[in-house]
Amino acid sequence: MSEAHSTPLQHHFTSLEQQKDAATLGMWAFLVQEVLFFGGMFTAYTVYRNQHYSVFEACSHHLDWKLGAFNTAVLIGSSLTMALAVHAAALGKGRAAALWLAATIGLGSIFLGVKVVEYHEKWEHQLIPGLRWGPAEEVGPALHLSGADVDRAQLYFSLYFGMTGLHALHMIIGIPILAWLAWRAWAGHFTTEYSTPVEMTGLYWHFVDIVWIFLFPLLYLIGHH
Amino acid sequence: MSAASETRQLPREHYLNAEYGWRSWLFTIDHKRIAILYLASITVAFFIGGAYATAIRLELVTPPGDLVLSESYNKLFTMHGIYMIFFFLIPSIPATLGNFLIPLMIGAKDLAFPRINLLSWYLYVIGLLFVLYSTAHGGLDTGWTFYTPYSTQFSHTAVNSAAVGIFIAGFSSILTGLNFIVTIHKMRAPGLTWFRLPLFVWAHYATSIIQILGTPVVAVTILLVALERIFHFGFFDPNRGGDPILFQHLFWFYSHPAVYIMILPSMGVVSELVTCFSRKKVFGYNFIAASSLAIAVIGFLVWGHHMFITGQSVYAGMVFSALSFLVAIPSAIKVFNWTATLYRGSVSWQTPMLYAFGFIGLFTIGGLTGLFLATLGMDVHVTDTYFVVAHFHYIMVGGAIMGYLGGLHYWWPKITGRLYQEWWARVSAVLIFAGFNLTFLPQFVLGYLGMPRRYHYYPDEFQVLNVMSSAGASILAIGYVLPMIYLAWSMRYGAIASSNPFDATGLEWRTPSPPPTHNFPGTPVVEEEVYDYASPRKEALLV
Amino acid sequence: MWSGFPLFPEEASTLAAKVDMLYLFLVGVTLLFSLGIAAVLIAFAIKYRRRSEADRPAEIHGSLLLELAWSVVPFFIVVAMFVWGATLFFSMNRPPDNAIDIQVVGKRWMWKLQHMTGQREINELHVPAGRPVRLTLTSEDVIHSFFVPAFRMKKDAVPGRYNVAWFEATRPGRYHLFCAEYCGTQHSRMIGWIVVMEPADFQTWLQGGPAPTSPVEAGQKLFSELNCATCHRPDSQGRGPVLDGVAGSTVRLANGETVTADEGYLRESILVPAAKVTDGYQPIMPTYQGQVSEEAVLQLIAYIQSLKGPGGAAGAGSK
Amino acid sequence: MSSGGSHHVVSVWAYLGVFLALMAFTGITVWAAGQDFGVYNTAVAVGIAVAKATMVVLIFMHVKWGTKLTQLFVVAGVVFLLILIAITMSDYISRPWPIMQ
Ligand code: HEA
Ligand code: HEA
Ligand code: HEC
Ligand code: CUA
Ligand SMILES: [Cu+2]
Repeated sequence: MSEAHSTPLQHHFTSLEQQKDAATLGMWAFLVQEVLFFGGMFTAYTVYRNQHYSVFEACSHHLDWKLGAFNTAVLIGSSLTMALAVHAAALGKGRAAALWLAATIGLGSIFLGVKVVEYHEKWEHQLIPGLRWGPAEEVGPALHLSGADVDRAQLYFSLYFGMTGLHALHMIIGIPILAWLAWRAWAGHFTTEYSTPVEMTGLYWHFVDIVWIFLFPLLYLIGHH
Repeated sequence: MSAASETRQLPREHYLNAEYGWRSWLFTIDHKRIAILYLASITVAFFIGGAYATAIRLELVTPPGDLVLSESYNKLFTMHGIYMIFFFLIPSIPATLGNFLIPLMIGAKDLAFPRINLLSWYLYVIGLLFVLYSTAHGGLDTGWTFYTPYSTQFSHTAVNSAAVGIFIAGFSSILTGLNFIVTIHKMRAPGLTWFRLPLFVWAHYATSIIQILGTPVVAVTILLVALERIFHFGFFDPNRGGDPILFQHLFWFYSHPAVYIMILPSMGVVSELVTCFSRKKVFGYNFIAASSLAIAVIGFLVWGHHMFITGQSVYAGMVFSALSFLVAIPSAIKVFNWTATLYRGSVSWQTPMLYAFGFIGLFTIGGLTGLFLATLGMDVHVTDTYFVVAHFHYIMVGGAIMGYLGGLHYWWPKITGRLYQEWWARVSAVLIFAGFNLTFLPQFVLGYLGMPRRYHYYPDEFQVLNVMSSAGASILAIGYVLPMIYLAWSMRYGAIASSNPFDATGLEWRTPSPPPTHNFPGTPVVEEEVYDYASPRKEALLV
Repeated sequence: MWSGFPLFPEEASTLAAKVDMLYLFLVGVTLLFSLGIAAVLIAFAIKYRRRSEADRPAEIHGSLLLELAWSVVPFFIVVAMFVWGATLFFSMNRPPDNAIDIQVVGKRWMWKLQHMTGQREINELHVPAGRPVRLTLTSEDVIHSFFVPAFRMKKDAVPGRYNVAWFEATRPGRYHLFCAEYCGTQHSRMIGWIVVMEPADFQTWLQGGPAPTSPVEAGQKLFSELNCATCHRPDSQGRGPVLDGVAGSTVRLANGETVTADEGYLRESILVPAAKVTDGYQPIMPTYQGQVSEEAVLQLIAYIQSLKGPGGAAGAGSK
Repeated sequence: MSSGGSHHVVSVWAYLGVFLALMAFTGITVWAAGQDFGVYNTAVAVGIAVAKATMVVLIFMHVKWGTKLTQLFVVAGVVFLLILIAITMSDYISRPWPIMQ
């Protein structure tokens, strides 16, 4: 909700303080909206996981939890670098902030790279519902499922792609914003009085991290591993 | 109104003449101009929706489907519902009157995020364009409710583009709500405490809560439908173990609260009207304010009352029914307080007040028939019949639109700086009221007799009532076209309005009509209590 | 077309009159409040109309007592509505035990109905007066809704699951059957008739026509055609559990949970056996999804339900 | 007084601490997936995720030092999400229940 402006104080606010409060509140309202946005999918997930637990378990075993755990670590790392970027920006250390932002971008990209590898694997194994779903004779044994459960596996993978896809989309939107902020930070736009954009983007990035914190156990670690 | 208005002059500079040219409109970040942009676009949507309604009522004059094919009829009511709900009624009051007035009422120069305000209008327009594109490709036939698996697997109409359009328009609504919440929290003028806020602002605050908490869920649900259609993902496919009823849960989690998005702002308008035209402080201010919040919150717990006969668990049905009754109480509180406000007042019968009367009466009927539907054993018979159609038109057309028109008339002098012609305005208000009742009262009877909704053909015995309804609809149509004409006429030829033509309280009446771009000369300081009608009016803040 | 000016549809089921009573109560409350509010509104508007531009009415802030009164009174009224409505709703959802069973399959755009005695009907259903009728509804494609206004009865037919509804017709006659849930192009043509007959006439009707196969018989035939019996043998020597007496019993599953073997469970056991594996057995039963139609599933279920266990309904599965 | 805790500069060590705790918890989730807690498997997994999310919200996102209003927003978001999930699930859970009387 950060409004780009060359002079930080916009005409309709009476003080930078008020402007920053408004931005923070706006960002939080936006995040609340995001919670419910992902919430729709989490609800579908909860319902179906309960109805078709064994199918979900079998499908979950097909995912590579090591990649998932690695990505979780990467994303947590990026959250740390993001927090440090906000910290640096708030102290007016533009260069440091820029570097931390760059690190965040780097970690975010690694995460997305791993996701590409995983998606590719699904493509190879024909595990993309609708788009590229293999014949039951192949998919069934691969997932250790038989009969109509193979069809139900599509439910799991629809949710898998829906949820991780939406999550990845949020990161893809976040990274260019981070890049732009890094540039601004480097150029010295942020001061001890005014570093709201970095702080707001930080909130967004941490939120994306939180979504993944839930997705990892819910998708990769169902049942006994 | 008086002789004074002939000699009166518009302020030399105001938001309308501050800049000229299309750029000054399309790139404006002035909330008042954005409100005008919205006003124009929702009017278009309303008349498109109305054209569909006209076609529906024409078709239903005779029992056999002799005017259009069944395929087309199904598209008629779907497009009617989509334009009316998503592109007219949901943005109607918040995006026009709310946008225009909230900063004025709280003594701010603008909304907290002016650019996001403009963005929200663009999202609305892009959403609308997608739906128009879908219309150009024949439209869609899923009903505005998009029930699966029909919408995902069986409909071969232009569903995808409309789904994308609604998805985008949803974010327009979310951003409006977000903007209002932050504005109301952070931009109030000094001295303007929460309990000095006009009830219009309270109502919008409650509305915004719903917009932020509810809309994202319908957005993602529509997205799932689109993914299922486009990529053949299977979220609700019974052949893959999916549950079509889950779709309904997700859809109504938003769409029930959404009905309060449509009615709460209208209630806010009526609160303003009733107090101003009784020239008396509104009765039970705290209760009206709190009931808005109560409606917004409890409204989230009742969605399952749309699903009593789907095979939803009877126990869940019971809980949803009980909670639906609970949400009626705050609505009742409002109605009673409005009525009590008139007691010992000085009641003026000017046009906006006529609309407020209409609202109170018709909303009461609409709301009470909502209780029929919330009553488990009753709903089984009347669900999916014209009884439901009558219920929601009573609330949305009889209630919400009456409030919208009342508000539009009330603040019209503020928005344009000119007065409309009172005689024509009253005639239209009466026409609308009469036409409305003739259109929709017979539908309650039809519904109880068992005529299902979304029916192209119907048995002969239902014809009389259908003809009555269609006759009423034509009166209603005239009633809606008239304000278009005289309001447009007044923009050029109407008498010039003073800054406070209705002798009302509130900050918006203390700035010139039309207001200057930055609303107030400085930041106003509020010392008086809200709706202080007993004291002499404060004079205008001079620019 | 003009046949009087009815305000009520015919009352032709045991529940119709009860629904109408509730309706009248609700109409009464509605009239009371809407006319009452309108009257007060108009009276105030006239009595206190503005007589001069200089009118300055005195301020009245509100009254806690009034606020309480008009919250509490409506509250008690809605409690009454709720209790009455919920009671009626429960009886609508609890079919009597002696009900005749009818299987209903909705398919765009017709109703396929089958009696337990085998007669099949399309868009027309013959039932006797004075006997409760229990409907088991499902759909082959989209959601439909089985609506008989004269019975005040309506229930959705949802693909992939069974819903249950019932009615008891009281008066012989022909009554509208509508599809009330929008289901596509011909939704308004998915209509038919319920023909209520005197019990004796109904018996004659049942006897008429070629001797049909009942769902149980059809199910039995399918059971042998599909070779179910290779595994499900009555002597507990097969690879699958004995099915005698399974229906309605409580089944222990391999994952430790227990389920009631209702229609939904039996259907799932046939279409997706691996979903709920019976305790003590391997998940070797093949799936029959796509191989049997919705009607065939209903017939298989009817057959399984007809298999009485030793002494009524023994705890099945876990041998 | 202002929201977002801009005036409260959190020490870098707090961030590092949270980071390490998050990593540890990630390890614990993976470990827990290998254990069998019976019916509590899901509860354990979700519980750990909630703990992690709480740390992120409180420290990384400064809600601990934020205004009451910010905290209210966070709680509202979570509560309404729970309403959505819980009431929907209540339908599914109670569907097989026998009908009273
Ligand atoms: C603005 C829109 C709006 C509003 C405000 C409402 C308000 C209410 N609605 Fe309505 N409703 C719709 C729009 C709206 N509805 C739409 C569009 C549909 C159909 C959707 C579709 O399927 O296409 C629908 C459908 C609908 C159904 C589902 C019907 C079905 O499909 O089977 C139900 C069931 O409970 C219901 C109930 C209610 C209730 C209890 C209220 C309550 O909030 C009403 C409260 C108000 C009052 C009660 C009146 C004021 C009170 C008094 C004057 C005092 C006296 C009071 C008492 C004695 C209690 N509505
Ligand atoms: C804000 C919401 C809103 C509004 C304002 C209206 C307004 C009207 N609606 Fe609306 N209606 C819905 C929301 C709304 N409706 C919804 C959600 C549905 C359910 C859809 C579904 O089932 O999916 C529905 C369904 C619906 C049906 C049921 C269709 C069916 O189930 O088969 C009917 C039937 O009479 C109807 C009639 C009307 C009429 C006569 C008006 C009148 O008030 C309209 C009056 C306005 C005008 C008439 C405009 C005047 C303009 C002109 C006259 C210019 C016309 C130009 C040309 C003809 C070229 N509507
Ligand atoms: C290859 C052997 C095999 C065939 C053929 C077979 N079944 Fe089964 N069936 C089983 C086994 C093993 C089980 C128990 C494990 C399970 O629940 O999946 C079972 C379970 C069932 C159950 C659940 C019973 C309970 O106690 O819970 C039903 C009902 C059933 N089968 C019906 C059928 C029908 C109807 C057919 C034919 C259309 C059929 N079966 C064909 C092996 C078979
Ligand atoms: Cu079948 Cu409507
Ligand atoms: Cu509702």
